[in-house]
Amino acid sequence: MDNFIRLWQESGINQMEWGTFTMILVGLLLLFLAIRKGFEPLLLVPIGFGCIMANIPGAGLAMSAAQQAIDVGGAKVLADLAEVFGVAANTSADELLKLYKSASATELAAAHKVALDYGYANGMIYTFYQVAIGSGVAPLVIFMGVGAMTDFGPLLANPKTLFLGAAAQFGIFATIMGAVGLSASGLMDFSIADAAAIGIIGGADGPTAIYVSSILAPDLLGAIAVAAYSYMALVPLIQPPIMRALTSHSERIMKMEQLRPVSRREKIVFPIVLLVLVALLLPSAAPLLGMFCFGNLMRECGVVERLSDTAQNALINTTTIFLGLAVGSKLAASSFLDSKTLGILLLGVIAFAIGTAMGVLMAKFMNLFVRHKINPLIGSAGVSAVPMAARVSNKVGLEANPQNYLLMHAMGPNVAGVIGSAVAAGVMISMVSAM
Amino acid sequence: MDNFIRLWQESGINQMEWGTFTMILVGLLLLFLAIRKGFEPLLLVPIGFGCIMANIPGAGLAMSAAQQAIDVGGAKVLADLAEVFGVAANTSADELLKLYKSASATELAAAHKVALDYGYANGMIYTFYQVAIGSGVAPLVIFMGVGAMTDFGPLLANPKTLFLGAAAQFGIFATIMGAVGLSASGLMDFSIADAAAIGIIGGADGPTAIYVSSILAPDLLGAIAVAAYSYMALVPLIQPPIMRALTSHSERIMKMEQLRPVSRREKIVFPIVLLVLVALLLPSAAPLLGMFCFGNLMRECGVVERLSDTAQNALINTTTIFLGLAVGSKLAASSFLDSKTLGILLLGVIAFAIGTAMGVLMAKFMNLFVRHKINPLIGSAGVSAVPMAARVSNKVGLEANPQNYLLMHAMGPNVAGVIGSAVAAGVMISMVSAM
Amino acid sequence: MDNFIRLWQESGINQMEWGTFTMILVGLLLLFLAIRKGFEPLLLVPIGFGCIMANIPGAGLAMSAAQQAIDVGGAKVLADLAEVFGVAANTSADELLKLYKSASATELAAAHKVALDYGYANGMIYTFYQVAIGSGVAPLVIFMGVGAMTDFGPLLANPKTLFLGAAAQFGIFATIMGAVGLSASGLMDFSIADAAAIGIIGGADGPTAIYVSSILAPDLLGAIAVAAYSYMALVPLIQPPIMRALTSHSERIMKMEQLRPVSRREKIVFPIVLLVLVALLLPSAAPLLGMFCFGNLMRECGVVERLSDTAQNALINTTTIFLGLAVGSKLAASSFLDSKTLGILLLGVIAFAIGTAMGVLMAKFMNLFVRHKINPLIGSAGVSAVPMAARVSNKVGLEANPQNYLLMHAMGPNVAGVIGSAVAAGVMISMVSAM
Amino acid sequence: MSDTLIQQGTDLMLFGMGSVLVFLTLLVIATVFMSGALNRWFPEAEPPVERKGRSSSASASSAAQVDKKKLAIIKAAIEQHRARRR
Amino acid sequence: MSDTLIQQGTDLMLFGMGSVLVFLTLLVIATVFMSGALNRWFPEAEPPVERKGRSSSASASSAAQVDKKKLAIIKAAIEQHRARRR
Amino acid sequence: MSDTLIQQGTDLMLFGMGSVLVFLTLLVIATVFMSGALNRWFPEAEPPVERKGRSSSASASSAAQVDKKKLAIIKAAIEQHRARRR
Ligand code: NA
Ligand code: NA
Ligand code: NA
Repeated sequence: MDNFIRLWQESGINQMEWGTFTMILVGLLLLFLAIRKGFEPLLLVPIGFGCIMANIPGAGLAMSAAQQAIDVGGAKVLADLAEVFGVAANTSADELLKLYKSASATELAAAHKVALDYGYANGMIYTFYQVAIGSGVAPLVIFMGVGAMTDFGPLLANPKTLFLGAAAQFGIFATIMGAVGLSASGLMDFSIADAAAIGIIGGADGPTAIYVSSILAPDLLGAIAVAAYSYMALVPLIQPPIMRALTSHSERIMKMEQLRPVSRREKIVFPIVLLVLVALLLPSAAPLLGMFCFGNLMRECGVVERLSDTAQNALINTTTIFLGLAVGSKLAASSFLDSKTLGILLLGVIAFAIGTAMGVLMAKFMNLFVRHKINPLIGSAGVSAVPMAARVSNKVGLEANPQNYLLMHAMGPNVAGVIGSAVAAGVMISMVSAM
Repeated sequence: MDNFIRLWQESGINQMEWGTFTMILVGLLLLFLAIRKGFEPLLLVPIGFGCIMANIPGAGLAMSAAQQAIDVGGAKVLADLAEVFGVAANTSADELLKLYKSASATELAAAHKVALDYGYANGMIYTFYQVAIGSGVAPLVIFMGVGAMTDFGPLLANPKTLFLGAAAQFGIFATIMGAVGLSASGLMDFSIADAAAIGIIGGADGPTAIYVSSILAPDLLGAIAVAAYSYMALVPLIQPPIMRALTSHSERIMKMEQLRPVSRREKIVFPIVLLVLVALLLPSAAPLLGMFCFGNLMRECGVVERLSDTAQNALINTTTIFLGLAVGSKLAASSFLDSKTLGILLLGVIAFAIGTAMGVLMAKFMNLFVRHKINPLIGSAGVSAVPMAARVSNKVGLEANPQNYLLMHAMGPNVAGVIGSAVAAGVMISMVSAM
Repeated sequence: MDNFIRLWQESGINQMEWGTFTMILVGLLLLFLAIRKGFEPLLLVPIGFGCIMANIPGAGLAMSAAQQAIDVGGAKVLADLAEVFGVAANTSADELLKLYKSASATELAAAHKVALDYGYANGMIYTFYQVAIGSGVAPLVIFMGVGAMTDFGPLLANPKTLFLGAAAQFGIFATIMGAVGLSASGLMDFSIADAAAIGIIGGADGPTAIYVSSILAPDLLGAIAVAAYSYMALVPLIQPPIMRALTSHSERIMKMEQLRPVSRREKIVFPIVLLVLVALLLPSAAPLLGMFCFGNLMRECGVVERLSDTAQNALINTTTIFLGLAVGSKLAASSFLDSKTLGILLLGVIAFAIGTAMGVLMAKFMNLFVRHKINPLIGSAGVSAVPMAARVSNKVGLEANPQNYLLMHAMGPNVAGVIGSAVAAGVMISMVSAM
Repeated sequence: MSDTLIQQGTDLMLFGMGSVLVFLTLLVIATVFMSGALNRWFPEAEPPVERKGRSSSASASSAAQVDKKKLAIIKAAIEQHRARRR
Repeated sequence: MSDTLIQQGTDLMLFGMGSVLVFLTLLVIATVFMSGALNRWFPEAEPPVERKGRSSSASASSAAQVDKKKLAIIKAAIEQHRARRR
Repeated sequence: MSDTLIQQGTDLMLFGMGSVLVFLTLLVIATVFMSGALNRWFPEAEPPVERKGRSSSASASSAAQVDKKKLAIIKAAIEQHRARRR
């Protein structure tokens, strides 16, 4: 009988709290959006599933061994852990958890050993998080794969579209000001690192957002990743009204010159030029842009097809699976069900909107100077969200003029936006670390 | 001349002991069974090869750095290690090895550092074991791949076959009693954790068996994995006599109704329902069933084909290679050449036999109540051993009635058996940990 | 304004030193050789790119957390690190770096924790190096893949070609003497471990060279890997003059008997025989040859096609990417721009030349005894450099006699050379460790 | 000790097997309920066919009578194609 | 504190956006220069076609008019071929 | 020291090269013995053909005369098929 009581006590229903239950519903919602509505399914299916698994009460899949020891350990375990943190033996579990979260590396290692000795082990998804995101490797490997899938041809044919990709990054920085403002006005409580991590949602680039927030604001990573991927999926809803509001019909029907053919050599040399420029000017962006250029060079150089194929397939897929599950581990009730998440969701959509607007306005501004005019509709593609934003440019263009195919033209600012947000990420990580 | 003497002293022949030699023969036997007799070659080829490599005398491939230091280190090394364990400097190597095996996490870390300082390094297969099995990740990743290869259609068309999968798990629990009985009668010396790990052989599911024994009885892991995979390969020999003995000819020729078509939506929602049920009721089974459901959802949801493909191919194959080699590392003479192994082999076949019998009997029992009768031959498929057991049901059915194709019907209990043994595994891990 | 000054101070141009700049040029040169000249691109593209990334000033991608803390940390950080190493708090960064490089495992772990507490993290490529090469795993996994791609048929049809593979390894040992001589004469300063690692270049086998030098001389790994792969690419230039000089026209036009067909069983049993021989006689070669045989057995046994496919594709490609980048991390200015590198490049080409010559001479020597004469041109293939050296044999043969196809005959010594250098690697690691 | 061990084994058997049965019974109920609910309230408009990504298997069976010789030629072609790609 | 935070945010915005613009401007210059240099001094002899490894896509489009029935048969054959290989 | 170093190098050369020669000689012996034993006591019934998993290559060569145009069409079809699957 004792056994049944224990099994029941241990069962999910009994341990379920309101927050946990809500997070499981959030996970189901993410799965619904991904599967039924087609919201960036490659990431949101693993994230949604990881969210549910991380919130299974009593399973502790997203907890470290030490966290589990604190969570379910008896008085003796807690006393040993308290000794590690240098506090009284009867310190409460809640208090120990706080100490654990602010502990030094030495204390963490010691607490881990105590937990191991009592038979606790790191939860599965916690392990995935440490290996994939904590080490910083998974977003970089995905960026390498993205590089191996990216064709810089349209950008090389029309390099001035890089300016559109630059302008659209203003969404990132405006959002930082928004977050700082919310914080200054006392509505929310974001640090400058939090604000920078939230801003990167405006980069409209999943791996960049995960990379930056894993460094600057790991607690917000779950909400930021969900916001970034969700809004990327919503680009076809968010962008068109802004694009129409800022352009006249005559601008929208403008046809662009056909792109010149780009030679294979240009495509090979471009990632090297970009890497050298990064090396000379912006070392803080080197991990992201280095891996991106490396993937692209493997693609274009033509002599390592098998490496390029693996980077585009088995390797990026494997990494995506574990990255997604690991992101799910940051969707715990305690951090997600917070007013901050609302702020993140609100600021995220503003970031997308401002980025879109600035891209369009920059195109109009450039048209004051350049000879070969740019259809302002391709400016919105500068937010990245590859290839969705470019398709939106194309679609809105076709609405105005059924003969006006803008897709290839929009691919230029689209990939420029990836470079732009990686640059912004590097600058922010470097500046915030020094603040 | 000294050099030749040293090389000779170091060579395998000189260091070879009787046990090591026997284990190399065991490895060769496993390779023979796998390659020539087709015994589950995907696992037994790596396991057999890993067994030979782990037993190469003097190479220490399956040893940690500290074990090697203890094994071949001079007096100074041993004295330093003795200090770590808090014993006298002249403690013998054998004594230190015992202390090492029961050491705390802190002592292990310190011993590792001492060994590193003396230039010892973890053996290759030891590393594979730690990364693949010690972390618990490899069996889970394989389970994810198995989920991505599993079609729940036949089960959804006839959900009551889940009972067959449940009944067949009695093989697990009866075997636990057998192991406990052997222990109580003084013939063997199994702890309750050992008994549970041995029982799981009856689950007829490789990754589940490895996962459970890596947690409950790592020392028996090698023998348990070998027994599990060998008996899964022997299912066509073990099951038919039992099936024939427990059924009449008229039962065997019974035709079953054709399965109804199952909609895509049912297939998508089923893994989510299963996950939620696990979350609510059985958090201890969450890692295994969670990854299984995740793999299956990736397969069925239709929007992440590339992730599903990778999970079914590159990822599961890579994991299988390292898992197999790692299992081989637990086939060391000291633990395998023990009367316990005989017990495990004996209990394993009993587990399969009881599971088969209970599946068949449950089908006959259910026929007392249900309208659409079940051919009892598909009950035996409830042990899992996918897809071998289902094929055996089909074959025995065809013997009795050449028009009676039971394969699809048997796939239902077959995959139900996978769920059933994962549930049993979760319950056992949770109960034994608390004992 | 401060921000701009800081960004500028942090930027690459400002921090660039002469050596770093040179190394970036070296990386670009490697990329040029790989892409434009086809020098072993699968390895040299990642190595070249890794070289550039590792030398980006201020990014610290190839540095551990502690190295970065020493490099850029303030007085407080340095004082804390000094405490770890047990020196005065005002010890200079240069001094600390030296202490770090010779620190014990315990000190390293403590320094790492201090660095983490100050917010430093391991650089990306440093992480790749630790995981891929520091653990020893990547070269072994590549060796497994190479085994899975190797057809031992020609070798089995004519086993005496193994002697050619043995003779060509004299290049390795002669080079050791050369390195020792340079050192004894005071021109360079190589330890015996350095000499052995340099000698292995003569093995003409990339993963073996990386494996050996990661164990014996990690500081020289970059130069050794670059030399090994470059000279493998230069085999068509290095070998023919030597081959022509040592053979007469009548020898070169000699036709060899057609190879007998080799049965599938022989191919299956051969890797097992080789493994057993290694196990009995040469445990120190067990990691390399074990994984090689394992890959080959997976290929030949015919029952694990899917594992073999993964070993030959996704797995080896993934490993190659990270191995290459990781090798790049050892191309830092401080270690590469050293007279030792010149010595390594010089000794490397000598090693190839001597290996080639010894292979040819051994063939001529064997012809004094054997009935079925051997065309001495296939002797040069014994250096390995698979399959380039075999193709060179074929080409030089065709020059002398347009009907004389030696390719299949040369594949025998070619793969024998792989075995030979792995054996030499094992012997050297074992002997040097004991010296 | 051996008494306790047998006790523990019995506990494990009874409560373990019980849990398996209870859990799978609940799963049967949940599955039946799910299938009923989906087929009633969210029936698939089209008849339940294989999903898009695999629709080719349908055409495969419909074209199963592709004659063997043609198939051999195509296989050869595929192999050549692959060989060249490497 | 909140004053400082706004100050920090402003700094981040101004210098961050500035860096992005400056960097991408330099990239435009470098790209234009690179393309000019390559096309002038190292023009590709052949017209810029797709590289070898993908040339098959060219033949794909040229043969796009392969009739649908033939395609169905071939697809079926491929599926059979694959299914057998498993 | 330099004396010792040369001594060490000489040792390494002599014993290293010796080991390589001895090991490979034993391998020659073992291989010859193995091949003899297998071909004598366990001859393969069938002539040594390629193994099953790759038998398709046999049909590939036998059908090597598939005309080029047909191959181009098939390749195009395969590409279309793949493109659609994505
Ligand atoms: Na962007
Ligand atoms: Na089962
Ligand atoms: Na060699």
